[in-house]
Amino acid sequence: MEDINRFGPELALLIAAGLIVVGDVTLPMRGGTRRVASVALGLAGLAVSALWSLVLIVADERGNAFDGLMVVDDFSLFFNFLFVGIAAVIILASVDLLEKSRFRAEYVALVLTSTVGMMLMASTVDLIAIFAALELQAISFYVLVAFLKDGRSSEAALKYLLLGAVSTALTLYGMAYLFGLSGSTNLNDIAAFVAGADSGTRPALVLAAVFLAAGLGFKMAVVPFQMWVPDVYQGAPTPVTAYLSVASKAAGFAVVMRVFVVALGHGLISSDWSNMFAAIAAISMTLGNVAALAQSDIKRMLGYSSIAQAGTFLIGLAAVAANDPQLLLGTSSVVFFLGTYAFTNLGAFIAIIAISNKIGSDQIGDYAGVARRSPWLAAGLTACLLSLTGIPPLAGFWGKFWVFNAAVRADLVWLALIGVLNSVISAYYYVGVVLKMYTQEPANDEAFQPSPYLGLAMTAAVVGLVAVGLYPAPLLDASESAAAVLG
Amino acid sequence: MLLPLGSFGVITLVSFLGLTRDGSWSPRYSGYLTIAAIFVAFALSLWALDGAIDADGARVGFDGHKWVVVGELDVHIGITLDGLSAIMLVVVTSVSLLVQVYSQEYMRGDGGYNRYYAFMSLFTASMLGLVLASNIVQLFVFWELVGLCSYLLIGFWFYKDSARRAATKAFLVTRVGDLGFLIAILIIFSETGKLGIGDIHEAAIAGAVGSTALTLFALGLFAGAAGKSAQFPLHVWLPDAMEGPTPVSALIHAATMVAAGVYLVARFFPVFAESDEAITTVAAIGAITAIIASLLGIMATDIKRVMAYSTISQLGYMMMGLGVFGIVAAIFHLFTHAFFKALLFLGAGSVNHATGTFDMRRMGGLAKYMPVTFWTVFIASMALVGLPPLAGFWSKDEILSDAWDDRPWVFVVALIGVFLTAVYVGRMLFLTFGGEYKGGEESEHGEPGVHSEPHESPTLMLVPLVVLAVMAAVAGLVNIDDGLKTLIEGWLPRESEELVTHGGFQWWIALSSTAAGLAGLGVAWLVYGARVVESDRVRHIAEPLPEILENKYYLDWLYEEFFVRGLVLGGAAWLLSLWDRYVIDGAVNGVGTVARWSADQARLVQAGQAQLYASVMLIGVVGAIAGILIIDPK
Amino acid sequence: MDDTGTVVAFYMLSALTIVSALGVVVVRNLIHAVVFLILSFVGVAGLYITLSADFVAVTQVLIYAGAVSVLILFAIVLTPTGDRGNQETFLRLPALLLALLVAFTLGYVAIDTDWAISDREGFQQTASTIGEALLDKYVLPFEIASVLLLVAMMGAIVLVRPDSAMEGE
Amino acid sequence: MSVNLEHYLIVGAVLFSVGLYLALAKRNFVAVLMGIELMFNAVNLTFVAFSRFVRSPNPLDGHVFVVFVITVAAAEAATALALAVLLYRVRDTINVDRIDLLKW
Amino acid sequence: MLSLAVFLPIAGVLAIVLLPKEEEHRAKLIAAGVSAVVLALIAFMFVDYDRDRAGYQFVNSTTWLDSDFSNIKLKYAVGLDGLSLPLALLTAFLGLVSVLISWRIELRPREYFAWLLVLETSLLGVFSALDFVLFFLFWEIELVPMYFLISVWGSGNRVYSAWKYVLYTFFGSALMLVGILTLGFTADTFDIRQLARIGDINDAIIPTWAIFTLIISAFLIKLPIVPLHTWLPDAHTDAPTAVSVILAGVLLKMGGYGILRMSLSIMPDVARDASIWLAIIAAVSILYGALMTLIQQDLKRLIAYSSVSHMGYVLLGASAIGTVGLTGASMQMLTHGLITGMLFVLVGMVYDRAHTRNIADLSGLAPRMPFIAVMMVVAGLASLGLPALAGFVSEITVFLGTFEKHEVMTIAGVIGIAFAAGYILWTIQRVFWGAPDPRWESLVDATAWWERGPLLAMTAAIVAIGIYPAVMMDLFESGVTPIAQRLG
Repeated sequence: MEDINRFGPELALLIAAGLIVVGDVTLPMRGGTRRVASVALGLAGLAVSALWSLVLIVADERGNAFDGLMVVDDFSLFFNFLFVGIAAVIILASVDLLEKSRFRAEYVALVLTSTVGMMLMASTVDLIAIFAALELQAISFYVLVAFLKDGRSSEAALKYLLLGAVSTALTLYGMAYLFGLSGSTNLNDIAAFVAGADSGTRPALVLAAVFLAAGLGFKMAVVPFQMWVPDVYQGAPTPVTAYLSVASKAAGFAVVMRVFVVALGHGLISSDWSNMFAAIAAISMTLGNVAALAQSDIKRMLGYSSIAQAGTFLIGLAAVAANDPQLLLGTSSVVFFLGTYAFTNLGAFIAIIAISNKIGSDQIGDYAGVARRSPWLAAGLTACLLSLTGIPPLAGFWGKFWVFNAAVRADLVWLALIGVLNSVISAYYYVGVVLKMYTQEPANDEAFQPSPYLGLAMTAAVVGLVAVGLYPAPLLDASESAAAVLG
Repeated sequence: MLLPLGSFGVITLVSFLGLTRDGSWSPRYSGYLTIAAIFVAFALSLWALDGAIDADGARVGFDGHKWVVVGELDVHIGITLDGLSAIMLVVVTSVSLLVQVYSQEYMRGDGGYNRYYAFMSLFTASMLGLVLASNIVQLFVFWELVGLCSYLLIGFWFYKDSARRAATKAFLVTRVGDLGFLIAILIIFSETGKLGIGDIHEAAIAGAVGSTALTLFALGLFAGAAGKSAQFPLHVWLPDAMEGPTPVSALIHAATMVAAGVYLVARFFPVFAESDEAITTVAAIGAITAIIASLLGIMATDIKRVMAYSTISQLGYMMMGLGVFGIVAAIFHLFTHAFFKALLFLGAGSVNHATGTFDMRRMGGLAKYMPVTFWTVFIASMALVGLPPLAGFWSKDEILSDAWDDRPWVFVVALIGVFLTAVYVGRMLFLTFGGEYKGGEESEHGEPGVHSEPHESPTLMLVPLVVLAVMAAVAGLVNIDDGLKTLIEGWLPRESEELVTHGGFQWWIALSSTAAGLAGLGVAWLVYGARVVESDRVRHIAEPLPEILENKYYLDWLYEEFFVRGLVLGGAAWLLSLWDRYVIDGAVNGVGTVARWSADQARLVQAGQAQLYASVMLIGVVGAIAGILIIDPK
Repeated sequence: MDDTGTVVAFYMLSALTIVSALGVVVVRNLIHAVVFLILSFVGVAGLYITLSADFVAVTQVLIYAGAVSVLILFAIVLTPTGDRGNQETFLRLPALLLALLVAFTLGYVAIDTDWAISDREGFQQTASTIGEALLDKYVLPFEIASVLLLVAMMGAIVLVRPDSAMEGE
Repeated sequence: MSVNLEHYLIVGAVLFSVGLYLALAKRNFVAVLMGIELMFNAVNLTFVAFSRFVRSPNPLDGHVFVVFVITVAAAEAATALALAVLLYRVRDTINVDRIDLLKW
Repeated sequence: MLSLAVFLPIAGVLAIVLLPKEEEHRAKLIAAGVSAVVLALIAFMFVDYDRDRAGYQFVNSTTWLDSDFSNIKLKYAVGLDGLSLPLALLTAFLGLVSVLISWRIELRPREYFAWLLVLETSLLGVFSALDFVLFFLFWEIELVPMYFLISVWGSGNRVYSAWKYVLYTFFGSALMLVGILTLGFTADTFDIRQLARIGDINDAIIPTWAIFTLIISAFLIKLPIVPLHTWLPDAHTDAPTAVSVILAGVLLKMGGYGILRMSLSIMPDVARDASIWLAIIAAVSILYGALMTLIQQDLKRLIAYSSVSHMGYVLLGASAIGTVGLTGASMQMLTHGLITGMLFVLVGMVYDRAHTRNIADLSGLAPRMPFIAVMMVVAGLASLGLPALAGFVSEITVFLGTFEKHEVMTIAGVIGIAFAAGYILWTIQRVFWGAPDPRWESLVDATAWWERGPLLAMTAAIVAIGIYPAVMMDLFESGVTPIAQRLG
């Protein structure tokens, strides 16, 4: 019973997903009603899930479940809230998209199942369970990416699937080696082994670490596992792109933190993977930002930018092991940054959905004069882009601040320097969009408003952005207690 | 004793009243108010002089108000009242008073009447402040204000192209000299940490300042003085300064601007006296200035320019006097020169009033139309030449005798100068007042045709002329029993006082200088009066000197075309602007271009082929493993 | 694992597996490639048996050699005008190089690492133990896997079923 | 002559590489999928080999893992092949190197 | 009260944003009201500041962020001391001025005035922040309004200029962020008051000179120094008048303030070693800026380059690392703010009327616009360092303070003054004097209260400071004395 209780947040979503699909098939309803019902049910499921998580906190039901395969701790609870929140926003943002599809119930259900997968990625501590969770998320996403079923969407799905499958194979190979070395699939057992491992096992450990990093790097979208990102971001339905860029990435980082910090954090190869992540971070930031400069499609641009952002998160991870005593600072900075990034990128994508719906284009050039036609949307998008740039007092600034802080304290000043210089490069393309919206003449003067769903989602994101920017303490406390678990 | 400061305050206040109440304020009031204020200041100056005489010229000043006190920097505004400043006060206020009275008539009807009096008041006030300053920074403040006022007044008719140029030139050239002054201040502050004038004297005499620093300090001061007092090679602004109204020129040349430089050197005489190099420079520059300016005076055709060059050359005399340790003689000459030079300018103004021109070639025969003007100008001219018993004779004689005492070569130069002075003065007199009237020209006020028949100036303009003529005649007697000597020397520290030269009156020197003067006048008579010798022939013989002189030794060209336009604007600034645009901005934009280019390269990898992506991924994996295991095999 | 039978079986099965896999690469007909693929799967199943992993071996045969292969055949059949030539793309050489590099790396690591070998005998009876584990300790991943299969099913429907029926509603 | 862990690992490695080559170099998406399945097989073989040979409190966990991998691989294959059908419908081809509209 | 003053403009922004579109002309009234109240508050603090008890006053401090893992306590802490108080006053003053001279803005007035007020908050925040991170926060916030103000309401090549401004500044602040973090890590605090008390930093993770360089680079770009200055002429030229005023008047001072407050007082050891380099940079900037000014044809560009030159004096004074030099430097910031602000107001007025800023096109404007001409002469003279006006006081103090330490560089600075006289007088001569041009026959003088008022107020301030500088000087001295003592 305790197991089920702790599994409650996920269970709620699974039940909701089931109800949606079954209800859609069985209940006689008109198309529009079905859409609203699916959305409402999905949101209700998310709400229950969030409430359940809250109950777990209030009742202090933290602890292991399922024979130690899964834990409910501050780390997993943090990500529960994060993913549930993101999913809620994504569902809201997808309402317009669903108008055109007959698979609205399936869509909502897939969002929910992928959320479950990601929640489990953050809360499972056994390789087998992690693998299952990873795949649940991955397969849900393969379908979501292809959801438009047009040429671009399916091409995006093909690329995502092909690379995802290869990276899954790599991950599995790495997991196999970890199992072969430690004889266990449990992260804590592996940690115990790694802590006492002798140097004879180093080649296999390195191989396992790199293969795992490759598989998870695919999710995090860092160089050189980022190649799919621009194409998939561009081809996928925009809400799914948003979902990918925020949730999937965060889930990837959650797993990496669990696996690398808990299992590989102390001992033989911690400095190896720290160096690797540092290098990856530097390259990801630079490549992502530089490539983004030349983009004319805003989704593609945000794709490259998300690569750069992921590189920035990785700075925090590199800082984790580079300096054992400060281990927690790096982790907490990444967790914090993920939180702020969620608001920011979601807000940006929602604005893009709203704007693109209206102007019928994802080309940055077509954003000219949007500020005139829809001042609030433009202002919201501007806030998000500035936050991505790292301009205070928006949430994104604090994210970067803590990550760089962690880097500096881990003796990685060079990495922090590369990070800040990349912020400068990124300013160029982020602010370029703002510039288009504010200083150029619109093609026509017709004013427009986002749909109420999008407006709600947008407002939520921007309010979060500014609130965290002005008073980051609560989110910081949450991320610190989340990180403390991994120590 | 604070009253002179009070007068300064009154004048300053008036100046701003005059400015801001433009319109509702009858212009005449500005004039009256200014004159009244200056009269009070004059009276107070006399009172101050009386006090100074009682004190035998010693300092009766006191430190006044805190101005800037920061850390070791301590600038207090104070008043120095001693023999030197008392004399200067009297000179300044008296000449100023007369000039203002004269201006009432001269400037009548000018649109900028208010502005004129405002600037004039500020001018006089600044000069008074300069004289009274007890602190070198304070001195510098008023020094610059004097420069400012001259700038404003020279450019008074700002719509005239020549006026605006002349004003800017005056300010800039003197500013170059002021840099020296400023650097001098910096040197002395860094050496002694003091800025009070008395403190600096003490430090210099006590040897607290290194000799190099002291020399540099003195030279810096002298650079400032050279700028204001129009010493070679910074004299180029003064002739152009004629663009202002004539009374302004009178004030600038007699009592205010140019006197400031001499005053400065005199004020820091104890410092100069400690540095042989510095004082020699003063003497040499003075000598050069005296000669080259009088040569230029011979060639000038504009009556005011002649006088301007004469001023420069007389200032050269004063500097020479200081350079031979003859501080008494120099200040004495300043004193007498103030009167006769003011008189000359006012006379020139009067002539202009009558003829509407300053071009001597358009005048002639004015003696019979304007007797008062003629006689007063004649007295002034003879004083300038240095004929006894006029004021100029006594003071110039003293300089000559001091020079003989200290450095005979200066004496020789000075004697040549006397001769040349006489030549151009004679030329000026003959061309203007002798011969036939040649018609005059359009006036400054733009009323053509009224000057066909020249006439004497109104009384209000003549009164100052007469008063000044009297002064020019008798002022030389002041020092006949060393009356000025005690005053001028009284404030000096004992060590410096011992260095002062007192050549005393020597018959042979007096005779030789008079003879030189008469010879010069004679030459002038031959060429311009009796026209026995054709001026063209003289010119031909002296080739290429006249051409050099007409081009003013090419200094203007050197400064304006070569330094400013050529080197600074055309060279340095132009090069820098290229550097700015192409190298710096090029680098900035280049970063952008490089980034763009890399962006285009970076996206090429993204060729759209999924398996290519997977390959990159695996290259990364293999690379990472190899990297970790090979680079760092533990 | 010293008995000759096992050794011979290992080498033969390895050969079968790898040669068949290479066959998938080499043959120029996609249908033939599938046949080689099935052979390779069977070879792997045989290797499982040499490792006394009977349950896994059976699963392997059932799911891989059976279900997955059939799926693949279906896919080939459902894309009738698709390319049946089994050609390589322009990445042939780089991919070959990469594959060799990966093989070398993996092999090097496998050999270079000191593995903690146990002297345990082969498993006797794996199926029941695995079954218990699945329903007890690993019930969570088991549940996830079942959801996953549902998702895959749903996904397949979403992807394959056309949207156009929408107008009908 | 004996067969030990390394032998199996090397077989796995070779199988993995062959699969990788297929995945990277084959033109037909279905062939690519075959490569991926081979890679999964290689991993499975490795797992089972480890289960057999290494010290472990629960050696059969490796087998459990393999069961999951097989399940997941099947699900993934199903999705992938559905996608292939979809692609074939909208793009008239399942050649990976022709599906490259999204780039740069 | 200080917090109130800092954040009051934000309240104004909210009020403006909530205005309905039909009422948008009220935006300027709100902006003017808010900035007037801010000015009043700060003026009250200026008077109320206890000069006998130097140090930070009006302090509001509260913990804002407390990290468990890195010993970081970020504080929201604001306060003013002798160094920052006059600068805050200047900010509030120019804030009001900039609102007034924008009275006729018609393009999107709500946004315009809202951004102006945001700018004011960020500037006040920079000068009053007592926590280095808070300082950085305000420092960065300033970018956003500036960017919009230039790129939307600017003229000419405004987009490029806004870019250049943002990227330059952002580059500098990026480096500064790393510097701040390393410094905070080493010193275990971000509190400026504590940082200024800790001893020499020896065990930093990177060499202290590197930290120093990282931090000061932001300030040097902002100041700006040659060769990091090219954003300034562009930004100035293309910005709307009010923004040029703020930019020249206050924004550049952020750099100078940062150098004094952060670079010198927190890392005195390095500062001592670096002072000769700072002096050299300063001398180069002064001369380079002056020479560039001489050949400018655009009035705004001209003043912009003169700013480069004049801000060089700030750095020169700072490089003296003594009380006198530092006081001079801070004084120079204040006076340059007033003078150059005034010059930009005037140039803006000329431009509004004549629609050109090209010096060659303008001539003989004085008879047409005597008031503007007189004001221009006053401002110009103050700018060239004429005694009895504000500029002289600061410049001579800088020179007096610096000469002892860096003789040659100071002399270079002195030479810069001569150039200043050259370009100012030459400009006035060409633009305002000379024969009236018939083209400019119809131009009218500044007559409205919102045009004359600010100018007269600025003149009064310039003259007052020039004649009795002690009123500011004493404050600045009390502010920089602790810094000078640390530099010892």
